[in-house]
Amino acid sequence: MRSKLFILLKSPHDFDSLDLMVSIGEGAPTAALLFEDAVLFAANEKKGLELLSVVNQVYMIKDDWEARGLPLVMTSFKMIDYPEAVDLIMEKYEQTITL
Amino acid sequence: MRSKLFILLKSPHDFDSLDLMVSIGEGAPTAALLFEDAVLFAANEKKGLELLSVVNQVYMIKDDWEARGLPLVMTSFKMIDYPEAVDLIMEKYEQTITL
Amino acid sequence: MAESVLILVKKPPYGLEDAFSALRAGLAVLVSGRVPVSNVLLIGEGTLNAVASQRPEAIGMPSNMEALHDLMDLEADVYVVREDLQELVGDVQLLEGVKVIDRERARQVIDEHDLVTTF
Amino acid sequence: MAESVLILVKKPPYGLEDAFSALRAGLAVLVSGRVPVSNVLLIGEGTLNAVASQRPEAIGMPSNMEALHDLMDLEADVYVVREDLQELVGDVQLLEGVKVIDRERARQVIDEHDLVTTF
Amino acid sequence: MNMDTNTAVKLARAALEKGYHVGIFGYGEGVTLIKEGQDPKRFQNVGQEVQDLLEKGLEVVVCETCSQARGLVRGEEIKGTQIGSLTNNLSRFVAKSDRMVTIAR
Amino acid sequence: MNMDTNTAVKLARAALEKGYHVGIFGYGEGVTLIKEGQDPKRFQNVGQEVQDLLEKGLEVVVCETCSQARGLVRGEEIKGTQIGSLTNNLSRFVAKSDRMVTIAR
Repeated sequence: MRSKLFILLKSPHDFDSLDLMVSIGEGAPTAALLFEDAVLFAANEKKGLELLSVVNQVYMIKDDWEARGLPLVMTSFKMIDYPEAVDLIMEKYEQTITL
Repeated sequence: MRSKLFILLKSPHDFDSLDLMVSIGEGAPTAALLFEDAVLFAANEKKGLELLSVVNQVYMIKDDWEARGLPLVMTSFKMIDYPEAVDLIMEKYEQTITL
Repeated sequence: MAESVLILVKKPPYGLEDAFSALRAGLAVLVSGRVPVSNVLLIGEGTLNAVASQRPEAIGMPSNMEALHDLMDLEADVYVVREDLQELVGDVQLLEGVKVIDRERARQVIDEHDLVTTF
Repeated sequence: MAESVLILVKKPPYGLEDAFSALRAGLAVLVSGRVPVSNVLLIGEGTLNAVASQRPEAIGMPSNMEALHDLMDLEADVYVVREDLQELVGDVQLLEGVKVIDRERARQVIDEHDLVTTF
Repeated sequence: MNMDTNTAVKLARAALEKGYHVGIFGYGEGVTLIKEGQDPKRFQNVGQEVQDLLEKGLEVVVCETCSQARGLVRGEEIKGTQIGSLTNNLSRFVAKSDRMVTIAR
Repeated sequence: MNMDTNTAVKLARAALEKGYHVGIFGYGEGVTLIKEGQDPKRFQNVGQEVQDLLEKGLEVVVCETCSQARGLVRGEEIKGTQIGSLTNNLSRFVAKSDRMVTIAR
């Protein structure tokens, strides 16, 4: 199985593909990379843990997170910048799937 | 309480305002008017009944429904055309709220 | 003829322009002097627009906080639904001047306005 | 260098142009002759694009059924996830030629393609 | 592009035919409604619809700030429609209206 | 307008600076990316960003059909960007790419 990086852009409230992520990711190394409104997963324990339970690692874009000014609940999410995001996409994972 | 007509455009899968509809509609005569992807509520018993349980009446635009070619499950939804939609908005209900 | 309009904001700040656009629309209606009352109700993820520590400069976006301040300067009411905010992010500091209300009061607020527009 | 692309369609037909756009993109890639394999996977509400009795002329929209037929004529595989369709609308007749698969097979289909793009 | 502009225009037509006064305010992506020369091929041509309805009394105004953000400038709009402002135009629509319908997701 | 074009352009910049070859294909609403004369006031000017990145080797092509649907025609695009087609341009990007990132909701 190819390793998979899931790209998320929607807020937890609008995100509807958790089931899909589980079934696609089964048996492969997986991570989620959060852009834009998807960083709100890091502010909500319930939603954040849900996400963390279906992928091996969660990354999020620092700028997008900081703009929203919220208390960080999911401290295990890894805060990254755009160059690091490029490394994840180009080097660390074999497939990139937007959900 | 003013009577309320809720306008829905999103598919049941994307629709996230059922709770809100309940709390806004409390104590008032209410209806939902389904346009575009919202007509998919009429094809799914679970989602359709959920919707019907929070408003007094559900209307949907006939053209939008027919385009999708699905078996009609929610036979109590009232199929209407655009002129009838205008009557609902202008005459039958006092407030129009898109959710 | 409408005497009052309520701007209902469901969208969170910054990922979409919707919330910012909503607040500018409310402000413009007030500034015009044509409609006496133009208030804002923040619900669901829309409540996050009232968080005090936003830093929109991190992503080069205009500030939704300023937009809310402008509205309140012109005596618009800005309502935030407590339960929604609590459920999303727990306790956070909000902009000074916003009115934190419960869902029951939110229902009344909606009923009090002639027109309601949603973002 | 990619030898195959999978067009993953989550959006239902007609309310948004996304599903139609997705299918046209898949077709164009095939027609170009530059990429040997360009297949389509319909999941969630995207499965409704394969329903046989659509009547897009009711709202003046181009037909997603035709777009699927064009793809299959060029030997693209069009997969539909059975469980998703069943959950949404129960038993309905689908376009001839589409491959109805389960979620486990959908997972393999995704894994088999070099690139995946989502609509 | 979602079908919201199509829906808005169909609803406007029905209301006009019943004798109501109807205004459409295009906000955000909705400003594309008035761009002249729309050619959506097999999709419905909303611009054409708008043109027809102008003769029946439809008023169409779009937000100038949103238009500028998208590079749409005065002179590119369908004749009879207007690139206007929230303060002048939206407020006038709001003040004059008995009902306001938001067609957006 | 959502912030997807901003995100796409920031990601493209980072990839270019790491020496990757990067192409952006603007599809659907994404075609607004290349409209000349974008003036989004307090929002980030994506058009300006695109212009900078063209010098660093970014290729930007948008779908002609989608552009026509929105009344955006050849000559209105930022110099160095291209109004092209799915068949000629998207297919070339797909064939040449090791990774494809969809930035859309």
